[in-house]
Amino acid sequence: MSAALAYYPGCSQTASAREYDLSTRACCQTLGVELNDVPDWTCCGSTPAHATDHALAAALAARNLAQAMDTGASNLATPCPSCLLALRTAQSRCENEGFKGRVEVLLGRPATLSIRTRSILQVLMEDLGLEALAEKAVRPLKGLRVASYYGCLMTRPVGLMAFEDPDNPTAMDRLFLALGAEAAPFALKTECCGAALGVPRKEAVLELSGRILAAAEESGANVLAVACPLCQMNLDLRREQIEGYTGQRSTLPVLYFTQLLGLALGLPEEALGLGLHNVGTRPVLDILRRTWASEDVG
Amino acid sequence: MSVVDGKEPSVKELRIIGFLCNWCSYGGADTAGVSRFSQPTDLRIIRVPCSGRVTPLFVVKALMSGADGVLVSGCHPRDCHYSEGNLYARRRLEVLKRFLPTLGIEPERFEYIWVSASEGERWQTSVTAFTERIHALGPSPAVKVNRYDARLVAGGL
Amino acid sequence: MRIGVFVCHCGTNIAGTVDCAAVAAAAQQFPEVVLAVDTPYACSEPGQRAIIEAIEQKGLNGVVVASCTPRMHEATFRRTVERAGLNRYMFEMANIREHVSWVGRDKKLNTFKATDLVRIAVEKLRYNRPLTAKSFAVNKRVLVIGAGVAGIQAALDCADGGLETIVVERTSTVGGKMAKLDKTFPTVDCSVCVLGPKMVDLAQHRKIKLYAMSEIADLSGYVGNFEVSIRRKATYVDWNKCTGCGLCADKCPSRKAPDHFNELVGRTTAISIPFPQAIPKKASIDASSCLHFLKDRCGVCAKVCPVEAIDFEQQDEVVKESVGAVVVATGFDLLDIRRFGQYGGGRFPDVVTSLQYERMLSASGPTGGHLKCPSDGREPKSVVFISCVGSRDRSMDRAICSGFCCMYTAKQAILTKSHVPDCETHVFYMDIRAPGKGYDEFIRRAQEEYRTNYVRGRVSSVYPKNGRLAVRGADTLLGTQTEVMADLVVLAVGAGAAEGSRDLAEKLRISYDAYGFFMESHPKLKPVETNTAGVFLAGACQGPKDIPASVAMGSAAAGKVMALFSKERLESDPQVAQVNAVRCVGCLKCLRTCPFGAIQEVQARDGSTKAQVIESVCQGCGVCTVTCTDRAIELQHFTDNQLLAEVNYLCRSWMEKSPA
Amino acid sequence: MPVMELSASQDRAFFEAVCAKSGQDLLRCYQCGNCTAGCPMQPYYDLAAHQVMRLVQTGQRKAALTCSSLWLCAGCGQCSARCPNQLDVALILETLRHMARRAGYNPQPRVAQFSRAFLKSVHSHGRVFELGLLLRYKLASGRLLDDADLAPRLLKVGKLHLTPTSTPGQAEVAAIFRRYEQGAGS
Ligand SMILES: Cc1cc2nc3c(=O)[nH]c(=O)nc-3n(C[C@H](O)[C@H](O)[C@H](O)COP(=O)(O)OP(=O)(O)OC[C@H]3O[C@@H](n4cnc5c(N)ncnc54)[C@H](O)[C@@H]3O)c2cc1C
Ligand SMILES: Cc1cc2nc3c(=O)[nH]c(=O)nc-3n(C[C@H](O)[C@H](O)[C@H](O)COP(=O)(O)OP(=O)(O)OC[C@H]3O[C@@H](n4cnc5c(N)ncnc54)[C@H](O)[C@@H]3O)c2cc1C
Ligand code: SF4
Ligand code: SF4
Ligand code: SF4
Ligand code: SF4
Ligand code: SF4
Ligand code: SF4
Ligand code: SF4
Ligand code: SF4
Repeated sequence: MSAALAYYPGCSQTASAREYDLSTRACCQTLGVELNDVPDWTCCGSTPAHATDHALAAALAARNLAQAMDTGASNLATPCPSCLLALRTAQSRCENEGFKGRVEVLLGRPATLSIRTRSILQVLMEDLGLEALAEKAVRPLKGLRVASYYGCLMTRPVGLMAFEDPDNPTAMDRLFLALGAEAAPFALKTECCGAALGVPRKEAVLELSGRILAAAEESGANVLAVACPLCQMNLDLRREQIEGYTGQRSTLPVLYFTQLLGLALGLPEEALGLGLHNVGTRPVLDILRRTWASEDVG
Repeated sequence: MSVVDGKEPSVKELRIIGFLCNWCSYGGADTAGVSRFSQPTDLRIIRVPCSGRVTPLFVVKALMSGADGVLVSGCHPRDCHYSEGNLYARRRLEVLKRFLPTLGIEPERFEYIWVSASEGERWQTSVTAFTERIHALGPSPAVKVNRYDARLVAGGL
Repeated sequence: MRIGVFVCHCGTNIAGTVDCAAVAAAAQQFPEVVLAVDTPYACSEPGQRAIIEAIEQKGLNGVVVASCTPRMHEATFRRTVERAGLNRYMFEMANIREHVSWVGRDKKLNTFKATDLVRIAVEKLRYNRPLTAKSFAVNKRVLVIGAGVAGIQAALDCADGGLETIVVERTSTVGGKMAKLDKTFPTVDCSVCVLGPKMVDLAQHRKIKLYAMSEIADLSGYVGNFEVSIRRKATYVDWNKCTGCGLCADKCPSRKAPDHFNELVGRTTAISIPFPQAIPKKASIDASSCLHFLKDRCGVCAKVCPVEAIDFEQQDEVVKESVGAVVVATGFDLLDIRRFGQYGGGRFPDVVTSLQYERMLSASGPTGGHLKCPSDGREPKSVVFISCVGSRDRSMDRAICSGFCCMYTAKQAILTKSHVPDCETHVFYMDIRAPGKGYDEFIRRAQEEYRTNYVRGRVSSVYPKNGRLAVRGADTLLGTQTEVMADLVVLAVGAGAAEGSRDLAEKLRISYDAYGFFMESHPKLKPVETNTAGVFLAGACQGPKDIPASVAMGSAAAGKVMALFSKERLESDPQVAQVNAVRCVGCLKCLRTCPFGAIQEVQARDGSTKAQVIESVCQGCGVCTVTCTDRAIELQHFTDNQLLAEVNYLCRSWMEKSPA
Repeated sequence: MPVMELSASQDRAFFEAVCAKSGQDLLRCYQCGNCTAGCPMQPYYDLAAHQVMRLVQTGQRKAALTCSSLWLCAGCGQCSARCPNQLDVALILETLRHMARRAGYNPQPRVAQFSRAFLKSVHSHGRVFELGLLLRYKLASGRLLDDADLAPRLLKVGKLHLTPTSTPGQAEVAAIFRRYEQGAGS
């Protein structure tokens, strides 16, 4: 793996999802995937922009695509599915010349958006592949039973994202299996957690996220893996709120898939931001340490 | 004077001839009719037993004599009523298509398609697309006369 | 020539968007036209009488009717002109309904177009020549392909009518889907009890020859004289010897073979007889599960068989039969349940297809008629039925209604209660289609008497929850989401064409629709005929239909065959190719191209080679005509001159200069 | 519910406008309810997704545009993925939301306030400044105590910046907003 990737972190990754950014960068470095930050990147507009006006949303996203293309990159990756959706929606809508014209007026410059956009998960699965990833893993994730939660936007809209079976995606499950963990039969892989409505309509998010946590617990998982900063925020940061609302206690740690991958790659906890969670990640580390001690690795 | 009320039709038609096999495409055009799938009116259908009956000469003759477009439609490749007539047709008409430019005919004025008897919708879209294509090309350079008047004369009106 | 033109209004069907009187007026001016009139309904009795009278009074010797598609009424009008003493080929039709009035919106343009179509019909007619049909002998044997209830009915009716009947069935037993059903709507009587006697009749009828485990390898010939090759698949059991005692299956150590008869619910032995009432009741070996074939050991069946029927060396065999007509009755298959990921199809063992459920309900099925969840064998206390799975669903490219699932779902809900009285039953549905006699009453019984909870709305997903299945749907009547806990979920999976239908259609030279169902000749008036003379359809192979309709269609097809065979000789279509021996140079290109082998090489009196068409074999495709560079072989009624006359007119009509 | 006077209230132009703007042929909807069945936000809706589709079909402009569901939709796309008629239900709802905003209907002020606060934050800083966004939203909505429990947790692990990060791209983003507000590109 050598081809350089334009990297679009997205706003959350500089703040509430810092550990996603940290672990992504750390994993990619170890795996030899070179990430070049999109120069001067700005917000993709996210749901609020899209919900307000399509041209405005597309212009905010397009600016970043243009910035990336100015560097000559032909591939872009972002860890955040919501950012990816915003970028792809802009690309797809701009295939309509009339719409593209409107976007260019807002943008104040031509919008060439032909760069290939993917999620970090997709890049790792497609460009490296399971075998190569497993080969680079120095410490097995044995003992972990992972419920992989993909959230709603990783596979939907089906036509636009074109990633995995929208009812039963398996990319993360296959990854963790390859890294030595067990994949828990988790039923709500692509159910929505309430996304950005967490602030204005909290009760909805608490109910939905509560249901996801309950299903993960029922699957016998000892860790819940996510690939989206919003999902993580709702399931981890709002844990006490969920408990207060639903009355169920849960100590299930919620980790980004890149954090688990990083552990398998032998990266230190701090490099992966494992201390930045609201719900303690210690149980995961304890299980792994036991495994590694018995297998004499790590 | 026109056949209806002395005025010219509202839309200028171009002259398009369709050769349709009796079993599939003619039936497909019937199905489109039964389903009331509206279509441009330019195309005139000549019924043939099989697309394999269509001599390339017919197509050339039509285009040289001023037809603006010719469409041949037969059964799908493995669904020929005569087992393989449409395969012969395809081979011959492919050759013909490549040969048209040497006769000074734009090859886009000729097309060969497959429509089965159940595919009324496909017939509708095919006719519409082909007619639009011919309109985009404009009248055939082979004839330069006032088409409507000429037809009325020929029709004895 | 003296040509008469009749322009039909078809009520307002044509006259609504075509000025028929103007078309007739224009036609009056066409060359050799002596009479042109418009008529309200050309095909009606007065309409036909007017044509006959005109022929007689005006001395017409050619007729053009401008009306509907010739695929509808060409035969009608040919008979009409024949009654007035004309040769039936001195007639042409202009299709101004399907190709004009029903598809064009602009009345002026339609009228122009109709006029043109009448004109080209006249142009062609001017080159028509009287043709006379030759007659040939009919082979009064019939082939029935597929032995579900429709095929069985067709075969029994034909055989009772005295015809030699050949039945070819792909599986090792006749009976089709009906043999797998537990009970049938709307009477809820035992399916095999009704079907069984018919299956036995089929086996014992002295006029019927049954080939089970067989398929059509090839069909050639034409109506009245088909040649069919039948591939008999190896069963590794000599069926002439096998008595169906079942000893072999009892002793066979390989007990994990897929049980196709039971829709893969449960397993069977490598050598087996599909079910107790199977016809023929003969054992066959599934080579993919048999230890002899897999590991070259065992051979237990051969040792225990009292009549030494086991033959591991058996090979597929091709036999030939000659018949005069074919009835296709190959039925349907359900879609693959794995396509329904949102319902966990293929992933969750307790999500089953409707047909699997029939087997689970059946006393002769894999569970002995006890309802059990496949996952752990517990008795279900809540069964959820989901309708329209893979039907009426454009996102799956399947816009069709499968026709019978509403009814069998109600039946299965009723049967569920009679198996487990305290079991809850829920049906998620969009609409209920129950138009048959006693059908809607049946649905009401399922709801009122059997307390089935019908929820109007589709199901979005099925997922495991607390060891059961949660079914999340909508109740659109309430405008809410509805979640039901189920032990068993039954999918009313849509019906598709039987596997291999497209291949079979190509062998038989019949058409199929977008879903693979065979095309009837006319949706209303020729529902059992196909466009290939002598090939008829029966049952669900033409489109999903229930048992009464399948049986009716089986009888209808048999009736059609008998009507066809009621004549000693059939008339051949004279629209065949003909060689002009003077022009023919004997290159034999035509012989090599003819798809039907209808051209033979003959020696002319001067010793030169000539081509000659075997009229009874020629199908009239005209492929040879195009091949012949010497224009020596011509397809009658579609000659170069006739087609060119049409082309020429269409071109000439706008080559001519306007008067000023 | 009062009688729906179809001949009086059916607004065909509204129906056509929704179809045109969303690029979806709403006549395809046969009210199967699959969009509703899978919708995670359905419990919070005043009208189920399929009912909104029906209102559009019958040209009930006001009822469709004043409904809260438009604002509560999380945009998860489940409805669109499930629709057997391949209607992009989420896009139709979004189209209606745009129309409702233009018509001045705002039955869920908090959602709109959050959206505005979010975009304001992007406008001012080029990127989302989470603390500023929350404060702005709280002031606008008057919900001062919402999520007050989260901030200390975020701050403790350095996930909430106290000052916005400045990016040079901000100027260009602000220009996009300026042009948008001036009505360019519409
Ligand atoms: C779950 C379920 C329950 C039902 N319950 C009822 C009910 O209660 N009442 C009712 O009226 N209807 C019911 N039906 C419908 C009923 O099954 C059909 O109406 C009936 O089976 C149609 O009969 P058929 O002979 O046309 O087709 P099939 O029963 O499908 O028979 C076709 C036969 O042709 C054979 N075949 C297929 N292809 C070939 C080939 N290429 N060569 C040779 N042979 C071939 C097959 O092996 C089969 O034996 C039910 C259907 C289902 C799915
Ligand atoms: C409004 C309407 C619209 C329809 N549209 C369609 C459609 O678009 N497509 C479609 O497929 N079907 C349609 N149908 C159904 C269609 O009419 C029937 O399927 C069809 O008419 C049935 O034909 P039949 O010969 O069985 O009965 P009928 O058409 O009723 O013919 C029975 C004949 O028997 C005669 N008769 C009755 N009693 C006696 C007696 N004791 N002695 C002697 N003669 C007797 C009657 O006078 C009549 O001529 C429609 C029906 C209705 C009511
Ligand atoms: S001949 Fe054809 S067009 Fe005329 S009335 Fe009969 S059905 Fe209608
Ligand atoms: S093969 Fe032999 S043992 Fe088996 S059923 Fe036939 S006769 Fe009986
Ligand atoms: S040889 Fe095969 S079929 Fe016979 S008993 Fe052994 S496993 Fe069964
Ligand atoms: S018969 Fe009923 S369940 Fe089957 S497809 Fe039609 S409407 Fe759906
Ligand atoms: S192709 Fe023509 S010339 Fe040659 S053998 Fe046939 S009929 Fe005669
Ligand atoms: S028309 Fe010619 S090619 Fe066709 S079947 Fe007859 S002889 Fe053969
Ligand atoms: S996109 Fe909106 S309406 Fe559709 S399922 Fe998701 S939340 Fe519900
Ligand atoms: S899923 Fe589609 S067809 Fe069904 S109610 Fe919703 S929009 Fe209508």
